[in-house]
Amino acid sequence: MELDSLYQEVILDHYKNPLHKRLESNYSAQVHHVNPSCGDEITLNVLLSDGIVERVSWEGVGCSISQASTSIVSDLMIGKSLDGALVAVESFSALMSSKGTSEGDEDILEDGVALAGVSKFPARIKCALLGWMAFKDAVLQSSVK
Amino acid sequence: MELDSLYQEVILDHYKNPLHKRLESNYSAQVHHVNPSCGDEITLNVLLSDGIVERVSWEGVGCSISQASTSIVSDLMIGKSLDGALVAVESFSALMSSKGTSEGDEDILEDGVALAGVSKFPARIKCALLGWMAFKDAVLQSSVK
Amino acid sequence: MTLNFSPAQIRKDFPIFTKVMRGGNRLVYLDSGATSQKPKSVLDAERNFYENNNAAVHRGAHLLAEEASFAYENSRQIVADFINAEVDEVIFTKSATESINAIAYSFGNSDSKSRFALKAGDRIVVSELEHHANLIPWQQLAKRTGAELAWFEVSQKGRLDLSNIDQVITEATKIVAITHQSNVLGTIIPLEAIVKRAHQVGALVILDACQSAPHFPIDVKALDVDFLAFSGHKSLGPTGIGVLWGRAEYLDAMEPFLTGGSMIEMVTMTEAKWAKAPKKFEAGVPNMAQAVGMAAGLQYLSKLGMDNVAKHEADLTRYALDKFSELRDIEVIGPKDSKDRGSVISFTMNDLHPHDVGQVLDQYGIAVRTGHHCAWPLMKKLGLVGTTRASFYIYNDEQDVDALIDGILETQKYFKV
Amino acid sequence: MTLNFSPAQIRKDFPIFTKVMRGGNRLVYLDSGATSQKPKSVLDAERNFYENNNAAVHRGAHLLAEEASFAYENSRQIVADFINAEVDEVIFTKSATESINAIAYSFGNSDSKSRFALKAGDRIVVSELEHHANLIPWQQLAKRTGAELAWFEVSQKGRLDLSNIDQVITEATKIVAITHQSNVLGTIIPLEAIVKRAHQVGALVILDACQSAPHFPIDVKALDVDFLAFSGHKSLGPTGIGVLWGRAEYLDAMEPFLTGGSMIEMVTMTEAKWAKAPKKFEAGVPNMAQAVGMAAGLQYLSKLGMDNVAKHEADLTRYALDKFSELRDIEVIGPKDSKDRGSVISFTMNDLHPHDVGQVLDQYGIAVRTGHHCAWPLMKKLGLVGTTRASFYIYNDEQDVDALIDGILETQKYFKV
Ligand SMILES: Cc1ncc(COP(=O)(O)O)c(C=O)c1O
Ligand SMILES: Cc1ncc(COP(=O)(O)O)c(C=O)c1O
Repeated sequence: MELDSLYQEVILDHYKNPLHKRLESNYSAQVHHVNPSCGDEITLNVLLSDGIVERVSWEGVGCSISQASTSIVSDLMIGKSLDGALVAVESFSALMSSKGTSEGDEDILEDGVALAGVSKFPARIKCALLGWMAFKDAVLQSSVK
Repeated sequence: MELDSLYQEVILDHYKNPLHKRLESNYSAQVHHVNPSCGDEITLNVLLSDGIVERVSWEGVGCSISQASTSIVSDLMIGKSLDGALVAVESFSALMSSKGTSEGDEDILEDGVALAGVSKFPARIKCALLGWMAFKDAVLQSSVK
Repeated sequence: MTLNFSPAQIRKDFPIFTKVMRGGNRLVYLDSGATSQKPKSVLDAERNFYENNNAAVHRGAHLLAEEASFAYENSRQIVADFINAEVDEVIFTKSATESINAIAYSFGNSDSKSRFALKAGDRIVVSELEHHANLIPWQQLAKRTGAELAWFEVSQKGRLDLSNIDQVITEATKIVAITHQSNVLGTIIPLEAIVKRAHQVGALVILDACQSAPHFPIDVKALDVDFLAFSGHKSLGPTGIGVLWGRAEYLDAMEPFLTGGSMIEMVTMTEAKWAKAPKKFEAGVPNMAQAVGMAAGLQYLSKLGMDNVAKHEADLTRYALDKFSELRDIEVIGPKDSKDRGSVISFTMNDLHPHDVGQVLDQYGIAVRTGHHCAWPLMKKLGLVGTTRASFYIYNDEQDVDALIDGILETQKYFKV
Repeated sequence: MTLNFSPAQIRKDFPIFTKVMRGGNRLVYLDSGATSQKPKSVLDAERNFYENNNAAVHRGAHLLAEEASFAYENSRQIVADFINAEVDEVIFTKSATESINAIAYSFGNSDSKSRFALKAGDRIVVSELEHHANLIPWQQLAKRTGAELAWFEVSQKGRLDLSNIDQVITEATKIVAITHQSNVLGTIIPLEAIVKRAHQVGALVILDACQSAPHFPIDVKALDVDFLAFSGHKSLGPTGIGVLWGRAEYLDAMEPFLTGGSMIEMVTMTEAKWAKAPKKFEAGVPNMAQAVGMAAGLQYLSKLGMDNVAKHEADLTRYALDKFSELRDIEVIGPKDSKDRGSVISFTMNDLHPHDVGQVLDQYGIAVRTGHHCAWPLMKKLGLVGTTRASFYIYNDEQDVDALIDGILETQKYFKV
């Protein structure tokens, strides 16, 4: 079924057991992003030190796609350099606008490629991007501090 | 030609030689009416005394229909009682909304029946009514004084 | 079911129902609360206008201009008849949203001596049920004028709480702007009591009829409100058209909103005098084809009979509420009985997010709305992030409800909840 | 004539040209300055939207909502490409009139520290050429804020007098709102000099492109203006749709105009935060089908090539002006040469009133516009009660001009002048 390309097992797992979903008090930037068309909200903390993403933690409400995607991005980014993190965000954005023509680069995105199917459902792309855009915002804020 | 029902000889005559088209200083009410969609303007003076329309005079710019119609109404009304004048205005209004089905009451409207054809040209009805509405307004203002 | 009322027959008049949806399914359209589908007669009326009568109205002596003017003004008459109004009281806007903003801006444009002017100390009353379209314009007007915004609360059962009506609608109240039927919960509000109290204190009542005018008979004289707004696109009509109705005496006295061509009596470089209503409120070349299309939509409804439409929807809602009550882990948000409620049913399912529910339903060709439904304050009040909403109209029948119920069961299965 | 540019061929794409007019005549449509006719592709695009993709945009996870959103946003891209703008800089309104009012109200809503706020001592500049739509909103804004309204004058030849440009656009000037091409005289204004001076003093330039965007290539980057407005219905598109273009940095900083659904980021009972442009300026369910139709109209024009459209109209105007110059007792009002003028020709005849001229022409199937053309101050300045106006577009050709000339002669004969 077409739906299965959207709701991969990996995604449902992340949705049911989201990673790093508990705001840590130790952070260099905190952001709050919302998706006004559906009301999804997320608060995300990033701790960047010496150009390395040390910690990512978050809290929020949203659909399975936005929750899973935020779980994936937070886990993926920990330990990456600022540059490496931004490359991954770009790679994910490109995947989301691929209209189902790309499978995503697993070396860069790891579990993130499970979200490839979202690109075939235009209304859900912003759900998948919510956590990534929040992360990008937070990490850039940290880097200029 | 269809046009001839609009531009009767009587109308073209009134248009070329409009009656009472020179504002008299002796009046009981003066009104200024415009037709905003085409810019036609008219100033009209009425002298009502003892319930009789003694004088009607006017000045203004407009198309042949509005000019002729104002000429006709001003000449028609002089000498009429207030009530008779209002009856004539009503009769003319009814004629204008007749969509070409009425020929008008010549006993009441005299030359005014020449405007019957206007009722088939919806965009011109307000041209024909301009002078009549101005007269009605003025005579009513006079009567409450 | 209502005698002679056949949704299956009606669907044949709506071209979109031949569309093949995801998974090869037929369209089960349960999103008329957002926008209705359009019958062929509406599309034909619009097209006929463009193909035979298209010209700028009120602006030329030529035949097309005459015909366009007639078509446009005739549409106004049809709208007036639909809500039992006088023809000059009907203003065409682009949407209900514009209609409501038009009133708010017009009041804001009043000079301080006008009866429409607001100042610090005055009060504007809304409710927690409002769609953003009937909330934010009043927030803004309050902000601009210094007036205070107050509101009726909503109970957990989804009813308006009028117990404190005299404290909400105080003597200082100038405006009561309220929705006739909630677009989220289906609740029909106790309008009579509100109008009575509002008029007692001399306040004007503005009714957001977006969710009522398309669904049951509306008579502005009987309702005794002062202004009313609704949209064409929710009433079988085209997009890009709405109606603002107002009492003649108020429209006469009010300031215009949009200014420009066709709404003037006289213009110089520094000043302008306004034409009479409705022209005063219709600046520019109007949405003529949309007015014609909207009128055709209302005629379609009138032919069915608005009483029959209302009865059909009430029957269907009762049927659906019964079915819902048998489902496990489904909660209907809002009135669970069919008294004083329209055909909008919001629900939550387990703790699935509405987006996920909607997505699975879509796979079965079922179109529902998910999210906050432009009523964010109401969602917060009820402690929800959103709901899944099914809304019914003339082309829906029991089979559509059954399809929805099956879809809900499949969704629970899919997410293993 | 322009190579491969065939009005006769083009007319076949426009259903209205099969209509039989008064007296059994064919339609000679010379009123595109008021509104253009619509090609089949526009009507089909709108209808296709309703029959296959109709749903509220940006508001649901279902297939129809996805398709509707795509169709609507894709239309925005097509409009953006047409004027060489960024996609998020294009706002759909109901008309150019709304577009201009939107800017004026948005500025009026600014708080006093904003760069868009106006106060006593500030100046707004317009011209005597303006259509009421680009005059009255500024009169009203001036009135509300205490700013002063100043204007460029028009010479008897119908040209804008820029000799005193530095005295008109003073250091106090905040806004210059000006029409690109006069809808009465056809005059194309010397925009470059005005933009240069306006930007020198830090004023914003708002261009009324109603009569230019449909007729010649427009590149907002090259024009270097700050805002631009035009209507769909004059550009082959449906009624009920217009465009407001603005520089991204300004749209970001501006207050919204209409408030309601879909233009927010967050709402409580007392407050709202705005979404980013263009959403911030598009409250409510938008005129989706009209956006799709408008895009189809612009695509029709782009396929012809706007350079070709402009050349065709210039050729036709030259041809018409030549013919007019041979007529007795006919005076062209406005530029008599074809330099810096568009394809709008206003004229007076003997001392016949334009209404009477238009009426006789109508009898021959010729549709012209008569009156003050929503430019009352210009008429007064030129000492006229009105003009008869012929305006040309892609479907007009030399035969139409010849028909007009014949009609003029018949009119003179009819009234024996
Ligand atoms: C120069 C000009 N500006 C503004 C307008 C107003 O456009 P609309 O009526 O489509 O809003 C028009 C046309 O009527 C126009 O010709
Ligand atoms: C109750 C209510 N009010 C106002 C609106 C706004 O209507 P529109 O978006 O057509 O302007 C809607 C629909 O979206 C609604 O349901």
